[in-house]
This record gives sequence, C-alpha cells and structure tokens, in this order.
Amino acid sequence: MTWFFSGVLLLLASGAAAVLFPARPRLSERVHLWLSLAGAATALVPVLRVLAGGTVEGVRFVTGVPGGAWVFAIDPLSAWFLLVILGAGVAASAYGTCYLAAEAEHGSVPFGRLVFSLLLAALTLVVTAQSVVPFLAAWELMALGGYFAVVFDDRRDDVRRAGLVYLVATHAGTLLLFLLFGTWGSHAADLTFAGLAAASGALGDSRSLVFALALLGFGVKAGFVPLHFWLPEAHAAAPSHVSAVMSGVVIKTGIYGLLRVATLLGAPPAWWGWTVLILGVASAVLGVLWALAQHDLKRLLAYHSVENIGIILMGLGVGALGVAYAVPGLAVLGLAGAVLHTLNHALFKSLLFLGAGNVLRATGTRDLERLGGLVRGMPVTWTLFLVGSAAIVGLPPLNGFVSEWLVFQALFQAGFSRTPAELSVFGAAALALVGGLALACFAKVCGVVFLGQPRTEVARAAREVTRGYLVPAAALAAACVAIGLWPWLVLGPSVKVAALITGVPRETALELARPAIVAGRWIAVLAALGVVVSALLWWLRAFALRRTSVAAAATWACGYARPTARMQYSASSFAAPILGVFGGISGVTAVRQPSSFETRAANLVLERALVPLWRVLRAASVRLRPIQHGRLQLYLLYLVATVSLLLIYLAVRGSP
Amino acid sequence: MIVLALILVPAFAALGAYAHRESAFRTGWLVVAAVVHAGLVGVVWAAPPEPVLGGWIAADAIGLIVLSVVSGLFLMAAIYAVGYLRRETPRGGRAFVSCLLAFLGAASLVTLSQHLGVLWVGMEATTLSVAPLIYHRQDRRSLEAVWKYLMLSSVGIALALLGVFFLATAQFAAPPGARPLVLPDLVRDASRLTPSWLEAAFVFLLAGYGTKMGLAPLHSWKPDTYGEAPSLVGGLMAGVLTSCAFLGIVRVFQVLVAAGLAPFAQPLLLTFGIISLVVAAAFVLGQADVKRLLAYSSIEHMGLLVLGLGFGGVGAYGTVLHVVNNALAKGLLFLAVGNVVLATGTSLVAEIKGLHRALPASAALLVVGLLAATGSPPFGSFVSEFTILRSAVASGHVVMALVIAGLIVMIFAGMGRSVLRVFHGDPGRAVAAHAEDIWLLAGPVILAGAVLMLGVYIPAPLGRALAGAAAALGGVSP
Amino acid sequence: MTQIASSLLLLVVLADFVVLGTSRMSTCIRAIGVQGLLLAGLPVFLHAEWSVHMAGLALGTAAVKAVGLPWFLSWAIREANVRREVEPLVGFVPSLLIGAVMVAGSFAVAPTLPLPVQGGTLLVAVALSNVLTGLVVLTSRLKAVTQVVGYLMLENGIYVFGLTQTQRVPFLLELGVLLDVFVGVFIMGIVVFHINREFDSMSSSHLEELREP
Amino acid sequence: MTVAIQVLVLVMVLALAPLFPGVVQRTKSLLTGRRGPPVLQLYADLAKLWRKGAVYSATTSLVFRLAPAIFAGTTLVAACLLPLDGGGAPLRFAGDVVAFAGLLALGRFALVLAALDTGSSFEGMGASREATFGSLVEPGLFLCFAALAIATSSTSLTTMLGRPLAAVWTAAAPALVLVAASLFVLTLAENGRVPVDDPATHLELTMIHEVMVLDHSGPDLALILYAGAVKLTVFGAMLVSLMIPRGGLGLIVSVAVLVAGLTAMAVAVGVVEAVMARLRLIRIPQFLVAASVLATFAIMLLLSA
Repeated sequence: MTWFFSGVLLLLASGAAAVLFPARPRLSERVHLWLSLAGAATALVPVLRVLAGGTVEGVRFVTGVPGGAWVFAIDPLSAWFLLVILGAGVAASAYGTCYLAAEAEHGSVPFGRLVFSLLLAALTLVVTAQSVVPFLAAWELMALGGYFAVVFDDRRDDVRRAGLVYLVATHAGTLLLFLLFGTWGSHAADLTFAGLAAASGALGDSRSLVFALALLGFGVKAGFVPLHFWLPEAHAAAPSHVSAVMSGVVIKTGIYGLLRVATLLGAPPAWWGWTVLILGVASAVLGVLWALAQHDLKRLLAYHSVENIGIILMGLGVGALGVAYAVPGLAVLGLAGAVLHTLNHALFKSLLFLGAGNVLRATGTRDLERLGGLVRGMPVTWTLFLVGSAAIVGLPPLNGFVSEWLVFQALFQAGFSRTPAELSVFGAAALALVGGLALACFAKVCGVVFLGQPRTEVARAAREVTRGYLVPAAALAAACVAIGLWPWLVLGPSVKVAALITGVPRETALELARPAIVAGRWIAVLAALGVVVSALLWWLRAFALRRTSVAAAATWACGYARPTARMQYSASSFAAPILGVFGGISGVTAVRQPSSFETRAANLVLERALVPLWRVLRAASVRLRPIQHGRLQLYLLYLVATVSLLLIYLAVRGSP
Repeated sequence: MIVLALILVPAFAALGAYAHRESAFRTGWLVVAAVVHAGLVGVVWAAPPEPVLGGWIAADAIGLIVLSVVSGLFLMAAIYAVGYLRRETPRGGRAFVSCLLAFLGAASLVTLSQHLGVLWVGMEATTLSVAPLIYHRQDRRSLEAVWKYLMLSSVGIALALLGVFFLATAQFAAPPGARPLVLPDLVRDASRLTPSWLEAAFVFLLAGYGTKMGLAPLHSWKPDTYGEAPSLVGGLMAGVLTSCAFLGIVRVFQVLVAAGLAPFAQPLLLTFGIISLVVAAAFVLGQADVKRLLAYSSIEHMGLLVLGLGFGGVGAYGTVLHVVNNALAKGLLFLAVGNVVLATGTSLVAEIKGLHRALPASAALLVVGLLAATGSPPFGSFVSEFTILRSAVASGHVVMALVIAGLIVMIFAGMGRSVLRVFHGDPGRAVAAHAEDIWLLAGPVILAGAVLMLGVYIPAPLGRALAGAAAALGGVSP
Repeated sequence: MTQIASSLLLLVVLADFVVLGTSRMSTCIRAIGVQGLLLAGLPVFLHAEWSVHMAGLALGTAAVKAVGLPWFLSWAIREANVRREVEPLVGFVPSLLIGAVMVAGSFAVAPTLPLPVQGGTLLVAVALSNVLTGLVVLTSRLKAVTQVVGYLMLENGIYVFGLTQTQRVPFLLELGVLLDVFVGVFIMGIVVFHINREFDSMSSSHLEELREP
Repeated sequence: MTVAIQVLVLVMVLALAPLFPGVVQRTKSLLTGRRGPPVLQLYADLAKLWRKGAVYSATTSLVFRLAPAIFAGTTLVAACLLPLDGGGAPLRFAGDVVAFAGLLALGRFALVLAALDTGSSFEGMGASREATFGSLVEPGLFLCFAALAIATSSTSLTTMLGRPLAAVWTAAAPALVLVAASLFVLTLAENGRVPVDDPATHLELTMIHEVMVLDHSGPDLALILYAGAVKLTVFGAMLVSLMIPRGGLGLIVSVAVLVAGLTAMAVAVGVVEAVMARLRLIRIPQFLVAASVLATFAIMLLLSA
C-alpha cells in the first residue's frame, strides 16, 4: 500500500502544484502534468502486482470516528477499477493540462486542475476503501471534485444548472448509501467491509432492502435508466477532459459499488439478477435511442454512456442469474464480460470525448449540424475518433467487440443452461438491436462531423490540434486496438475478478472460462485475417487502377448539376427513420419547415418528471409560507396550541 | 473553584467592559476574556474539577462538551468581532461588548449548573443578554425582531419555570436527604419520583426550552431574529444559545431515562424532530435571504438533535456529537456570511453573484460551511447525521429514516441552490475589498478546520466524553 | 389552608376575568395590581407558621407585583396616551367565555394532579387557570401593554404554583419574582418605549414587517 | 488435411458466388416473361469493371476508397466461419457466431461511411435507410442464432449448422422451420432483395443499397458487387446447412448438395422477386419485425421442449 498511497499523494501534489505558483503558469502546468503521470505510475505498481495474481496487504487506521477502523486494501476488484481509473484518468489529465491552458477566459485554470487531481485521488480512494466511513468520505469527495470540475465555465447558466442537478442527484444517492450502510451496520459489529460481510447472514429480510438501496444509491452514480437524468447534462457541460473522466470513469464507481456490495452480500436470489438484467436492457436500448436523437456531440456521447452502462448491467444480471441458478460457467462469463466492458468503455469513451474536445477546440461548436468535412482539416483526430467509434459500436477487431462478445456468450449459454435463466437469451436480441442502433448512431456522427462537405465556415476553417491534444487520445486508441487484437491480455484478469465476485475459486473460474480464453486467441487470428484480406484486396484494387485512368469529378447527384453543402443529409434526417420506427419513447419532436427539417430531443426523465416534481414541491412550500405570517399573536397561538397538544398527550399517554 | 471562575470571569469582564469608554480597549478586553475562558476550559479538560456550592455547579461529560463548544465558538466570534467592530460601530456602543461577555457568562452557567433551577436562571440570563445584541441597529426591523424574540422566549422561559416547579413537585416522594432539583440526586432517586409530575415537568420544559431551541412549530422567532441580528450574534445564537437550550432538555431527559420513562418522551421528540425538518425543508426551498436560510437550516439541525435523542441507542451518541458539529458549522456559516454582508451590504441571494471571483476566501468558506451544514462527508456533521440515521434504522423506524433522508436532500437542494448561486457567476457590481481581512477570516477558517477534523479524527478524551454522555442519555457508543 | 387563603385565591381568578372582560387599559392594570397584592398576601395566610423568609417574600412580591409593575405600566400608557384596547383579535365576550372554559377545565383537571401539601388542589387549579387565561390574553390582544398584562397573569399563575414549593425548595419562588423584574424592565422599559417612539402608537400590529414573502 | 479441404471448398464456393445473382435474375425474367441477361452476366460485369478506370468525387476522402476493400474483406472472412463442407469451418471457436455478425456489421459500417463521404443527399438517404434496416435485421439474426444455439447447445456456427441439427430435425422440426423462414426473410433484407429493396429499380428515391453505392465505379464497384454476391451466397449457405443436415454425407455429395441447395435458394429468391411487389418503406420495419417474431416463436418452442 505504500506505493499506492505515495501515488495518491503525488496526485494531490500535482493538484497543489497547479495552484501553488500562479505567477508561472507554464511551469506549474509542466509540474502538474509530470507529477500526475508519476502518481498514476506509482499507484499502478501494486495494481499490476495484484492483477498478476500477487497480493498486497491492506492497512488500518484507528481514528476514533464511530464505525470502526479505516481499512484500505487492494483486492482484484479494486485493482481492476484502479486500472480503469488510472488508465483513463491519466490520459484525460494529460489532455487536460493542454486543454485547460486555452480556457483561461472561461474559468480559473489552476483551480480546474486542482479539482481534477482531487477527483482522481478521490476515485482511487473510493475503490480501495474497505470500511464504510472512509468509503463514503471518498465517495462524496469524488462527487464534489466532479461538481467543481464540471462547473468550470460557471458564467454560463446551463452549466450551473447542469452542475446543480448533478450535485443534488449525487447527494441524494449518497443519502441512500447512508441508509444502505445504516441498515446493514445495525446488524454488524463494526462498519468495516469485513464486518459487514460477516453480518450479511444476519440481515434476514432486510437483505432485499439493502439490495434495493444499493441499486438506487449506486444507480444514481452509474446513471442507468431512469436514474440517468443528470448524466447527459453534466457530461455535456463539463470541459472535455472532465467529460472524459466523468463518462469513462466516475460512473463506473457506481458499478464498482454494486459489485462490492454483491461480493459482501453473498449469493443473490434470482429476482435480483432479473431486475438488473431488465434494467440493463432498458437503459441500453433507451440510451442508444436517445443518443441517436441528439445533435450535440458531447450530449450524444453522454447518452452512449447510459447505453454502455446498460450493457455492463446485462452482463452483471446474467452473471447474477448464473450464481442464483448455480451455473458457475454462466456466472463467470457474464461477470467477466461486465467487468471487461467496464474497462473497454472507459478507454473508448474517454477517447471519444477527447476527440470531441479536439473538434470543439478546432471549431468552437458541438452542434453536429454546423460541422462536416473535418477529415481534411483534422486527419489524425478523425482517425482516432473512427477507432473509438468502431470500438463503441462493438466491431471487430477492437476492444468493444471483445467484451460484448463475452456478454453475448453468456446470454447464449444461459439459453441452453436448462435453468429458468434460459429466458435471458432474449437479451442477446436486445444487445444485437443496441449494436445495430449504435452503428447507425456513430455512422451518423462520423459521417456528419468528419465526412462530406463542411456545413459552415468554422468547419471549413478547422485545422488539426497540437500534439498535446493528440498524444493522450492516441494512447487510448492504441489500448483499444491492443485489447482488440490480443484479447487474452485482459481476459484472464477479468475472469479472476469475476471469480472474486462470484465466489468461485480462481482456478475453477479459469477452467470454466477456458473456452472463452482460447476463443480469444482465435478472435485475434480472425482479426488478423480480416486485416490481411482487406489489405490484399485494397492492394489488388490499387494494382488494377494503376493500369487505368483515375478521374476526379463532383459527386454524382443524379443529374443535378451543382450539389451544395446544405443539400447533404443532415444528422436530423439521418436519424429520422429510425426514431420514426420507435415513435414516442425516443422523446423526439420533429420540426418540419419547407426549407428545413430538424428534430429536437428531450431529456424525458428530467423534463417530464423531475422538473415538474420540483415545481410541485416549490408550490407546496409557497403554500406553507403563511405560517410565517409575521404576526406575533399568531406565533403565540402556535405556542399555545403546541402546549395544549402536549397536555392532551400527557393526559392520554401519561402515567396516572 | 475553576468552574466558578468560568462563570465569574466573563461576568466581571462584562462589567469592566461596560465601565470603560475606549472602544479599542473594550475589544481587546473581549478577546482576552475569551482567551482566558478557553484556557480555563482547557484546564477543566486536563484536570476534572470537584463540584462546588454543594454540588450545584459541576462539569459533567455533557456539560463539559457543550461548554467547550460555547467557549471555542465564542473565542472565534471574539476574534471576528475585532475585525467587525472596525467596520461597523453598533449603536448599542458599550453595551455590545459587555452583552457579549455577559452572554458568555450566562451560557457557561447553563452548561455547568447541576441544579435545574440555576440552569433556568442561566437560560433566562442568556435570553436577556442577547436581546440588546439583536437590537444593535435600533431600527424598526431589528426592533420588531427583538420584540418577537423577547415575547416568545419569555413565554417559553415562563413555561420552563413551571416545568421546573413540577420537577420539584415530583421530588416530594424522594427520600428526605435528597437535594431538591440537583441532577445527580434526581437521577439517583429517579425510581422514587412521582411519574405523573415528572412527565408534566418534561412536557413543559420541552415546550419552554424547545421555544428557545427553535423547534418547529415553536420556531417562528428564529428567521426574523437571525435575519436581523449581526452575523456574529447570529452565529453565537445558532451555535451557543441553541446548544444551551438543548442541554436544558437533555438534563430533564436524563432524569426520565433514569426513571425508565424514556418511552413516554421519545414519541414527542420524534414528532418535534420531523415537524422541524418538514418546516425547514419547506422554507429553505427558494429562500431569498441567506441569513434566513441559515435560520431554517438551524431549525433542521435542532430537529435532528431531538430525533437522535428520540431514537436512542447510537442516536444519543450521534446527537451529542451533532451538538458540537452543528455549533461549529453554524458559526462558520454565519461568520462567512458576515463577511459577504460586510462586503456587499446585503444578504439577499438575488443581489449577490460571483463571490468566488470577488471574495475568494469567504466564498470558499461559505461553500465549505454549506457542505458541513448539510452533513456531506468528510465533515464531522456527516458522521453525526449518519449515526443518527443508523439509530433510526436500528430502532426500526426505516420508513421514518427514508423520510428524513428525503427531507435532508430537499434541504440540501434548497441551500445548495441559493449558496451556489451567490458563489458562481460574474460579480456584477464592485464589492468592498476590505472584507478579506485576517481578523475576519481566522475564526471561520479555524472552525472549518475543526468541523473537518471531527469527520476524520476524534481525539480520545472527546471520544470518552461522548461515550459518557451517550451512556448518561441511555444510549450506547457505536 | 385557611378560609382566607382560599377566598384570596378565588379573588385572584376573579381578577383574571376583569382583565379578560374590560377594554379600558387602566382597569386592566389596576386588576393586575390587585392580583399582585393578593398573591403577596397568599404566602402569609397559606402557611400557619410565620417566618422572616415568608415576610420578606410577601413584601418583595408586593413591592414588585403590586406597586412597581402597575406603576410602570400606567406610566407607559400615559406616555403613549392609549386608553382602550380597540378591536382585539378576539372580542371581549368571546374571550370571557373562553376564559371561563379554561378555568373550568383547570378546576376539572386539578384533582387528578395529586399535590402532597394541604389544599394543593385549589392552588393547582388557580395556577392553571391563571396560566391559561394569561395565554388567552397574550394571543388575543393587539396592544403591547395588554399583552404584557397577559404575560404577567401567566407569571402569577406560575407564582401561585410556586407557593406549593416554598417549604422545601429555597428561593424557587424568588426566581419567579426575579423573572417579573427582568421581563418587566426589558419588555416594558425598553421595547414598549421604543415601539412607542418608532410608531408613535403601542399597537404591536405594526410589527409585521418581518415575514416570508 | 481436413482444413485444406475445407479451404478448398470455401474457395470453390467463393468462385461460384457470382453465379447465384445471375440465377435469381434469370428466374425472375423467365417468370415475368422475359429472357433476361445470361446467368453468367455478373462475371462479365465484374471483369469489365475491374478493367475500367474509376471516377472519384472531389468531396470524398480515403474512407470512400477504403470501404469497398473492407466490405469485401469482411464478407470473405465471414464466409470462413461457415461449415461449407458440412463438416466444419476453416475457422471455428466458441462464440464465432458473434464474430460472424460482427464482421458483417463492420462491412456495413464501412459502406455507410463511404456513402456519407460523398456528401450527396441521395447516398446519405441510402446510408440512413441501410443503417435503419440493418439495426432491425440484427436482432432477427441473433434470434435465429439463439434458436440454433439452444437447439445445439453451442455457440459455434460449425456445430450450430452441423451434425447435431439432424437430431433436432427429428425432435423439434417446427422450430427449425420457423427459424428457416425467418432466416430467409433476413436473407432478402440483408441482400437488398424484393420486397425490401429492388436492385433493378431506376428511381433513386426508392433505392436503399443501390443508391448507397451510387458513386462507386470501376474496381471499387466490382469489389462491392462481388462482395454482395458472396453475402447472398453466405446467407444461402446458412439456409442450406440448416435445411439439409449434411453430417453423414461424404464430401463430394455434401458439396454437391450445397451447390444444388444454393441454386434452389437463388431460384426461390427469384420467384419471390417475380411474384411480390416492393414494400413501401414504412412497411419494411414491420416485415423485419415479423422475421424476429418467427424466430421468437422458434425459441419458445425449443425452450418449452
């Protein structure tokens, strides 16, 4: 743990460095960057040791705060999430040093860096804390760091609103966690996770209550439907590197919490698995559908986080069913898929947000309808973004495919498990639908943003961003490709984590997952073959063309002489037919004018449910105002009434 | 002897301050007295003194904890007063400082008295010594505020006196040797007290001291008073006065617990607690004035205190700890708001913007205070609120726990909305730069550090005191 | 418990009704003064044996309740030259009725509260009825002075109850008198005076500026 | 050894692929009372296109040039996953069925992007429709796969379309019939055939697949046409292997059966094209959902069995 804590301290130091010498911004930027890189590297040492199969002994602090000792430790689960956090986090932080430097007119850059480092440090503590009070402390610290990182550009009303919605939502989640651990702790000797695990047997009926509270409390953070309402707002409002971490990493802590509670609670009843599976299907389908409806690049990406959380939950759910119906193979596959998708989503979602950041930096707009043809100005960004898109759609030979493939495996196996779990095979169809929709959505994004003709002058003028922006993104893209081409790099560790969660012995788990791991190598072969064949055909084609003429012309517009940029298919029109198929639940309203067609997307839960609720509460509170009417006699009357009521109580309940 | 000194030093200091004409001297006098008082409290922690005056005056666990809160918060307020009195000279003139000191003396008397009659006298004294502080501006609004405050709390205090009489009556049946109205004896002979009179006494003391605490629906003076009083005084009222009033209820509750009558009291406490939370939530939403906002937040925390007492178990521990945290957080908030008011000349949410650009330090303190007051980890109030919620669940009130959590979220939303609105954005008009002055910042900074520390580390002696207090309230320490 | 004592107690209750029933402030003040005098007499007749303590208490009470405060109050109404309590929140006849109900209630409840001193029941009854009628006046009158009178009735009720304790608990009763002085000085001397100066009228109905919009 | 044979069979089938669109065309023509182009027409077209030069729109980028190669490449590799000889596929592993779908999706992604690369509203329209209907085809396809997986307790196409099917035909024939029907509908949709799409139409506004590749020319177009033929063949091969389990048969026989079956399938497609009209675009989703429903029934049958 020494390595780990020194890493955390380095991260904090990097935050401090950002604010310490405001006179020398350049220097502080450098120091901040290198300290955070060093911190991440240091903290990674024990992580890799654990993932390689080693162990790291935890530490206990006795603080006198009620709830027992403060324990910090790294087990495979923590290690895996630390990998997620540090991997995506350090790339984002490197990107951020560069990105924020150009944001000085919007907010305080040093403060932005400080809260970002705080956020990273809090994240690492969340997944290593092994008792309740430090866990909750780190949890809230993470939420606050996130908040202040999001509201960087706090002069804009929409940013402040998004921030407030996020803050209130996360605080509500935290209070649910209070109740969760309060309920659990009332049966436990102390509030260390070990103590809770020991008490899980004594929970009895309140076990389901604990599960429900965990699902809600952590769900708000994970942001699955319908608890996702804060997510698109906040992630769109934040600076791009913050969006990357929020969307790629922070929401994963919700998943971590669920997994942690699952490990402490022990074998779940079947209906928990079904609940999680159905929630997963719902938020995967709705998330991608709502993403299709967006024209704001970052908001669209944020909705895809809802979708991917859904995919992760599907893996969790089917895994839980495997445990519940005693099909260990199923359990291991499902959970391994979920765990692996957590990592993959962190990688490609951060990559995509960084790409979006580049576009924003180069053009100053996030509105798809105002972009286009960026491929000429920004070839590198385009390539990186394309990798990310293919990965998130789940296409081979990239990492997204590997984890979705595991989840598919689990769903199919459930199909012939000869247990009640077999119904979850329909999840495969849902996941396929999600894949298809995601393909459509990212075809839309890539096509409308990068391909075709520039729709505006800013898009035409866009030029490639500097290396500082590209290198972190490139690193993430490399990781996506690596996992896609050599899946067995991550299959083994993810199976180990799954083993920890399911309680299956590690060797057994590896044995059960053997076919999948072997298949991983075949996937590599397949990917290689695909690349080779395509390259071969490409070469043949080039060969054929060398002997003949290659002419350039305007696009064939079916006889129409001069097509203009405004005649291109827009994002709205591209998505219209699909959204038409799904009708009302897509939350889209189409605006047709003779000269233009556009669709407007609504955040259904927020705008149709929560905002009205807030209004109702406000109205109710206004109706209570007359209580504080200002007249002393009235106040005295309250006093008299209270005393009389008390006397009545005395007469009724008092002893004779 | 030390315990007497704790009461007499501020009292004489008050007289001395009134005697002296030089205002700078008075301020120094104030700080010195506060420091001496704090030092004495430190001595009491180090070496627990013997009871004096036939056991009427003594420092037991609960009293000592509240006393330390009183002394510490007062010291911070005194330091703040140095900066404050440089900017504003209250029309009260000499009265201001001496009333502050008198208030300290009275509060110390409340915390140290084991005789419930004497405790009542101290409570009355606090009421009266605060009144001129509220009225320092001497305009219509502050006049109205002080009138309402005095009327309501006088009626309350009168009811409390009736309660004290009832308590004495309940002691008729006690063995002859028992000293009347002295807490240890009451607790000792609890089983032989007349239950009906004891319950009557509790009811009236609850109503009386509840009025001074500001439990809804007895709270109605609070927003007006806190809104009009200078922030410094508001901080002392929200931190010290309420704690003292709560101590009064705690004392009689101790007797009830000893007499095995807790089941009679607890439903009342829970009802008051829930009503207070509801009222606070209702009026925090869309509150236009930051100081009134703090008043309702204070009502919320009074509610939490009695809730913890009502749930019992670990709740008692949480409650005593929450007394400390609430006092620190409220002091911090009021002093921070005081800086804002000094700089902008208003406490209306609509008229303040972009504080973190205009007054970075005070703005940061304001947000820290917000988090501390809403029980966000890792602040001390988180630990106490969490413990109280735990006791709610442990005592089988799961639904009530959910309701409480919901109300706390509403209050957080309301407070957060207002505070963050003034925190963010562009500072419209220029604000007085002088507001960021070391004297004005030292107090809140130290308070922030303290409330933060209590969230991550509780010193062993304090832990023991808390455990002892919880035990005296029939609770257990988690 | 002598006949005199009990008749004194009944006169005390009668004084309450006078305050409830009249609109003339001077009458109110006179009534409260008389009540103070009666209360000062009570300890003497209540307890057979004499003691210096008793005498001192009686004299002190008389000084404060029967002389000091009434004089103060009449000074105040002279200052503000208000003579009558016009349109109170609750009319005089209704408040009389309410008062009657309260008194009846207290006399009904009193026997259930056992007091181990002789004649305790009557004391409790009178104490309660004073407290309750005092609260009625407090909540139903607009003029600051009348409210103070109501407050003093409340006080006297508590004082009456305190009489049961004089034997055992030293100077508990004195506390009550002390309260009178404090509250008298503060509420009367300062606030009423200021209200009078600020609004040149003593009606507390002006004080409704602080409220939730 | 066996792998060599399997590769050989694969190569042969890939070589025969352009034949089947011809067959479809010919059947359609005959049934509609025309002679129609010769069966081998596509071979001629491909050869001609391969020799021709290419015209590229100034709007397009590398994506446009790369897409045909990727589309063709993925389709060919996908073909490697099928047990064409009735025994096993050259490439087979647990879960290769998902890889199969993934490869086809990658091909579609490439084509859609290429279409958007031209910046033409027509091809954007085609891309949008392709994406829409593609996203509706996917669930149907996976439901069919799920049914087969349940029937054969495997997630590898080699097993799912291989020996075990014979037993399933005896046990749960109705389910497999439903699956086959659903798969046939999906074949029509995936390959841009009537009633979903009409390759022979001459009105761009009604096209889907054709309008999407409107701007490709020369070798690129050749690659796309060829890959299309292979795709049709691949789906046909799946249908054939599903309908006629060739587990017991010898290599020669089973390959002969496969070719015969493929031809029959092509004829069937031709018949459909001749007798059915093209659906209106807003009806197509219902048509595809119907396919999914058929597969769902199949799954219910298998699970209840």
